[in-house]
Amino acid sequence: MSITYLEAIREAQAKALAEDPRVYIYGQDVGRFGGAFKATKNLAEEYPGRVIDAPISEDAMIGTAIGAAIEGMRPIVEMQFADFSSIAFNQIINQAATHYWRTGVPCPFVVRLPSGGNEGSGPFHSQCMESLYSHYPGLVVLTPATVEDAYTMLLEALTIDDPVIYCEHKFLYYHLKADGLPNSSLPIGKARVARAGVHATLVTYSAMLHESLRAARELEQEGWDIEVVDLRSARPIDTDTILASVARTGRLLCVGESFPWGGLTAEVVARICAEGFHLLDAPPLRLNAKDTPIPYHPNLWRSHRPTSSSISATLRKLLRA
Amino acid sequence: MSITYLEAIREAQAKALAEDPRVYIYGQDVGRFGGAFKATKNLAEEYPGRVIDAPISEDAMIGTAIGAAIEGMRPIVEMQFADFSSIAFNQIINQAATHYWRTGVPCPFVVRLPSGGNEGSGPFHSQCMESLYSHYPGLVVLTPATVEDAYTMLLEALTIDDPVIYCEHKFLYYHLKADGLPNSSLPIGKARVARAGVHATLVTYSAMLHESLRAARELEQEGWDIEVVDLRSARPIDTDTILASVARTGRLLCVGESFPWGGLTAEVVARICAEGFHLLDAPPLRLNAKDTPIPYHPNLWRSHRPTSSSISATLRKLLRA
Amino acid sequence: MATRTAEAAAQDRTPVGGGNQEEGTPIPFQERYLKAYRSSILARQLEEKLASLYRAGKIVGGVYMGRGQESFSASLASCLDRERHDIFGPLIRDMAGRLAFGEPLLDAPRTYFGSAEGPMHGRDGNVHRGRPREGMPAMISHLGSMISVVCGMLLARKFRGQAGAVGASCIGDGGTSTGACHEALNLAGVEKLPLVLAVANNHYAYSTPCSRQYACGDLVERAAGYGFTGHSVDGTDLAACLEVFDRAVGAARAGEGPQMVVGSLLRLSGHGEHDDSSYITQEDRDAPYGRDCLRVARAQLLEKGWASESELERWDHEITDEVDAAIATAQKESGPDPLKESWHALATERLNEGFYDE
Amino acid sequence: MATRTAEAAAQDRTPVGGGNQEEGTPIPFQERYLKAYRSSILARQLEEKLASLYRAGKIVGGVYMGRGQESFSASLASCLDRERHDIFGPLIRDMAGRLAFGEPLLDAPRTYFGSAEGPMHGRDGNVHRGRPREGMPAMISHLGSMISVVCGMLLARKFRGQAGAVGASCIGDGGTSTGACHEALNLAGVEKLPLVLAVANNHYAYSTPCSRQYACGDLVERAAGYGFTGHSVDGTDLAACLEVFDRAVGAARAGEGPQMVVGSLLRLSGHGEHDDSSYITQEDRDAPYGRDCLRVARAQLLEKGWASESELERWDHEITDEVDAAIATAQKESGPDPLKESWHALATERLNEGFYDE
Ligand SMILES: Cc1ncc(C[n+]2csc(CCOP(=O)(O)OP(=O)(O)O)c2C)c(N)n1
Ligand SMILES: Cc1ncc(C[n+]2csc(CCOP(=O)(O)OP(=O)(O)O)c2C)c(N)n1
Ligand SMILES: [Mg+2]
Ligand SMILES: [Mg+2]
Repeated sequence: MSITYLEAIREAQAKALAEDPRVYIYGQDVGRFGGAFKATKNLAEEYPGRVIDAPISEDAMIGTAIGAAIEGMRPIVEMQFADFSSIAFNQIINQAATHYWRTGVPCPFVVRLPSGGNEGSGPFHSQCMESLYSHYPGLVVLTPATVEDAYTMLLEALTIDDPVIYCEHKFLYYHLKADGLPNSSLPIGKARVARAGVHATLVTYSAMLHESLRAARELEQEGWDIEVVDLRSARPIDTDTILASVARTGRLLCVGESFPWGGLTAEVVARICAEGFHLLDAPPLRLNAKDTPIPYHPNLWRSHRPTSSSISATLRKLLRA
Repeated sequence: MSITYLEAIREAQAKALAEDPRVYIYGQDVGRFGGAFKATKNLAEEYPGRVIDAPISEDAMIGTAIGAAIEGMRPIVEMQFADFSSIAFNQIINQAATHYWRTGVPCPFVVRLPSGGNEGSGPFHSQCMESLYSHYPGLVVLTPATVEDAYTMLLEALTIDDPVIYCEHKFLYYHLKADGLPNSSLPIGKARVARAGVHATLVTYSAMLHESLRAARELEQEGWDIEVVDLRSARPIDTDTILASVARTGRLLCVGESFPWGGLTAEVVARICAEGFHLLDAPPLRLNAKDTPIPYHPNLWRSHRPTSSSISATLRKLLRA
Repeated sequence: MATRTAEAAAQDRTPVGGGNQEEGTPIPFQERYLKAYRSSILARQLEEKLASLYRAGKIVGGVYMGRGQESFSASLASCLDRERHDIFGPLIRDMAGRLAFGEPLLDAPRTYFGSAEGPMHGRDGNVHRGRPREGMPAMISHLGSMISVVCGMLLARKFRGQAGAVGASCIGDGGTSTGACHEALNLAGVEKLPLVLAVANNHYAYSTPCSRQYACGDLVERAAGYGFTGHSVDGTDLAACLEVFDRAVGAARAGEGPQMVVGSLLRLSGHGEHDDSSYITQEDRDAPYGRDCLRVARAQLLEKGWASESELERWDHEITDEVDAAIATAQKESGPDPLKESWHALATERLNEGFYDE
Repeated sequence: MATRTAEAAAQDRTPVGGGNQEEGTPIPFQERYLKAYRSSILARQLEEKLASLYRAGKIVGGVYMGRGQESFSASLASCLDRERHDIFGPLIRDMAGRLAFGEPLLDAPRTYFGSAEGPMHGRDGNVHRGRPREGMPAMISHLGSMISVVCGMLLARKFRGQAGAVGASCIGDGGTSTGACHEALNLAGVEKLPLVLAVANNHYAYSTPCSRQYACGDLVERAAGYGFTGHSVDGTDLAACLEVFDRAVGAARAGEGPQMVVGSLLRLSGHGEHDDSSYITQEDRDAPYGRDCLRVARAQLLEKGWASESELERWDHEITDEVDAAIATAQKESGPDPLKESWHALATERLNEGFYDE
């Protein structure tokens, strides 16, 4: 039996609904319709009254999740696209993220953000927002890159006593397949060495993991052995795993899909430079999306985000330095 | 005649209203009342019909500024506190920031964000948001640290054909004084060496400039000569000026007041490491606010943000490395 | 703040000058009707072509249709006057209104194909297009966000002393749930702006029925709370739509403050062409608001004697040719070249940062 | 969605059981009145003490007073029942309601002083306090944002089958302009939540008069658009307030859907104690809504024969002692120790990152 990244997300929600009476799902068109991407397919029928269509009110959707969470529920909020969470930004960063610290009362819920681009999705249906939310203390930000992680991290997210921003990547929804669902996994907060190597460390996450692995295979042809680290979560960052890798390779490239100013790749580089400066044999590099909104036309879109070929080119630069 | 940072902001707005018929001011209580901090004192009387009280609708305030801007006006929007711009987040990053790139039609306006903390201001009246907005392509983000810059950069902001996030620091409003208003200044986009030194480069901006200068004076007693660079703008970052300084000193500390994950200090460190790695004699360090919301109690608040003493301590660590 | 019913509106369906009462020559009702009708047919045919190109894999992303909403949209735009600096702020399903307002026919196909010649140069696509300098703001996706932009454009006109300009903004039943919509309408009321808000209540927001979207009987009940004059209309009835928008635009222009027109109709398509809309109930399809507005308009034209069957057919054919030509032109044009892109988001060239310049 | 006027409300001002009709013993009107009155006096005296401590430099940040709004706020809270899991979501000027709902008297001074013993442990201050586990969410500053939180708390009760719980949320005239307020009210209507929204129209938002805040005649006109039952009341009249909230809370509890109560009154203080509020017009001060609600309540008490002049005075003195004791206690307590702070924002200890751990 083969299962996609999207199906894994559905299965995790089904399991959570089945096993945890505190869980419910709130989001636009998540009910009978099963969600814009079918991540909640049949769940409304299987769990009547617990998978609920929301009005187009992202601010209030998160506000109600906060209220229900502090009362002991475990809401899952689906944003129709990650990009629309900008409407809920205030509730997320000012209300949810500060709640436990201010009051001592946890505020546990999961916001699912269908993230990342596709050809023709354009500036408002393509955004990656992990760098935005990770800036704020009080949030856990997950960026699963595999079918297994999509499943186990969503389930684990529902056991965490904090608001979790779950960045699921639309580009992986249908393409990425696994043979089945795992029973165990690394805990949230731990990065994974997705590919062992000796010449450079490539730190990445989410859809970029796959572009990075492709680039590593490309470089293998040229005699280079690249270690690829899948961060799994943007908040927290597993600095130790990266440091251990850089200690082996002496070189660091960090690749992300969000905008280039600040964000996850800058944070990784700044941490490694502060804590592992003497491990580095060459200037650490970053590769992010280009510094414009995300373009609609496939030609532009393919140039805007990092791809295996731009990653390979940057790796070559890194190895040459 | 002595003039404060706050008065300089008022004077710049008065001059803009006097000289540029495209300028108007929109914000809560900015009219007869003169604004929560009196940054628009008497302007409503002096420029009738052009300094307008807004309803409590930050999203719509920015939306109307966008509409007026694309029609050729030059709105100034005052947020009552920077923190409330979270309500306008979507309009700022998705509508204003993308407008020129999407349509070819510029969208020039200035949002004034009274930023930063004070004793007792708490988590929602103290935020520094330069790191948030700078992440997004299409915005110019200014962080004036001096009375002179507060004045000239606000005036220059109104000549720029892009949306400008003008982060004015409340902590400087009354304390910081100059003898008069300057006629000329560095252009936006250029950093300024606020203090020359040889042993380390301290890159900072806004209120942290003054804590940094105090720290530099403290270290001077200990025989260290610290170069302090005032970034002036978070977007763009004047990388060249920082590189030139690091080339002289070999050491880098970047100090900012926003939250520690990602943001301006990480971006500076990542850039300097990529472009000036071999100039560095020691691991580059960062110092930011602590990784929690901003506390109310003065004791906590003083520990939360960087101060001259925590900066000095970090400098000593940097110099020892 | 009296709320007029569709019947009341239908009763005094007399040819009025509307938008143009005070200055210029009033456009006769018949002329306006024909313009709206023509734009509607043009929109219907153009979108059907785009939909089939989408199904054939020639258009990426999605195609979003205004099917069933043409009369409502086109009537609004037909009551606007670009010479008086009016503004038309469309949303997803306003192809007909865009065309009636004067959007060049090529804009839509060029934007769908991502042509470098289009108004968005391939940077943005499908319905996310506009000509902001010509009174047509370019919508972003976030529903509700465009209304305050139209308010700001009206404020600019007020500052410049361009009195008499009217700004129209469009929203759906779902979009009324957004905070952005509320803030903008409240602000328009406070500023007494000459705004006309067209609410196309097509009974669904994607798959979500109105019962999960709002709890009042009729969205027009919101008008009073914003200090708007409220109007209701049968959105499938072109004559009724024209009449009510004529009145609303005229009132806004005359300084009577903002106007809200709620049209009842049905989305006769999926949310996008990827959506089979099987959730739309038979009850909705059979309801009066489920009628195809173009069929209604055709019958009205024949009944009024403004066109014969054969003329209607001829118009259809003429429009088919126009649409085919536009699509052919746009399809031949090339997309943007990523190597020639500046990859700069700021208009102020010197402030752009070069992240990947080598 | 009939809107009741203050007069209509005043006419049938009979002692009703309100919140408690169905279960438990109905609390007699007199008892509830006295509770609301006592909480109001307590709030007034407490805030006046806090204000003078602010002026003496003993409190940092600001002090925000509910002066003039005590009766309105306390009546709402007096109609709620914590045993039935009711919720009270206060805003800036709801000290009286907080006390009536059961907030410990020490919470306010402790929070103002930043005491480590307070509910916010010095991390947040002044009105930004609550006890979320006891039905009192802790407000954030961003106006409008708390209403949906109360909605969520009500949803949780619904999921848990705690039927009959009512949630109250408070907002000012200014706060109604926020998108957050709109989205939450619309959602409450759609979910048919037992929400009671108390709109304290004190005629100003900071310095901004209602004419720059909304364009309808009365904010209660918004109720219909959300599917709420609307009520209007003279917010300076304790008896009238109690009666109308009793009705609203009872209706919400009985499953009649969300309720909106708009009270007309005046902020008899600055926005905060730093503000001399010189912009409040004489006309407003002289208007019926400009009355001091406590003076009105005192007269009502005497008139009803529920208290004598000397009893009223005795109560004042008792309350002065209570307030003095609370302030003295809180002031003696120490603030949080930055060296003992964890500086961790997450409840999940192992996921906190140590940015400055050496
Ligand atoms: C703020 C926001 N949330 C979600 C969406 C995703 N979305 C796009 S269209 C749509 C439904 C819109 O319904 P309605 O406003 O009734 O317009 P219609 O499609 O029926 O014309 C949704 C939920 C969006 N565009 N904006
Ligand atoms: C979203 C938001 N914008 C601005 C503010 C700043 N602010 C605090 S109180 C206030 C006025 C509130 O007026 P109103 O809602 O009428 O309540 P009142 O103070 O009169 O009780 C403003 C503008 C805020 N708290 N939240
Ligand atoms: Mg709809
Ligand atoms: Mg008020």
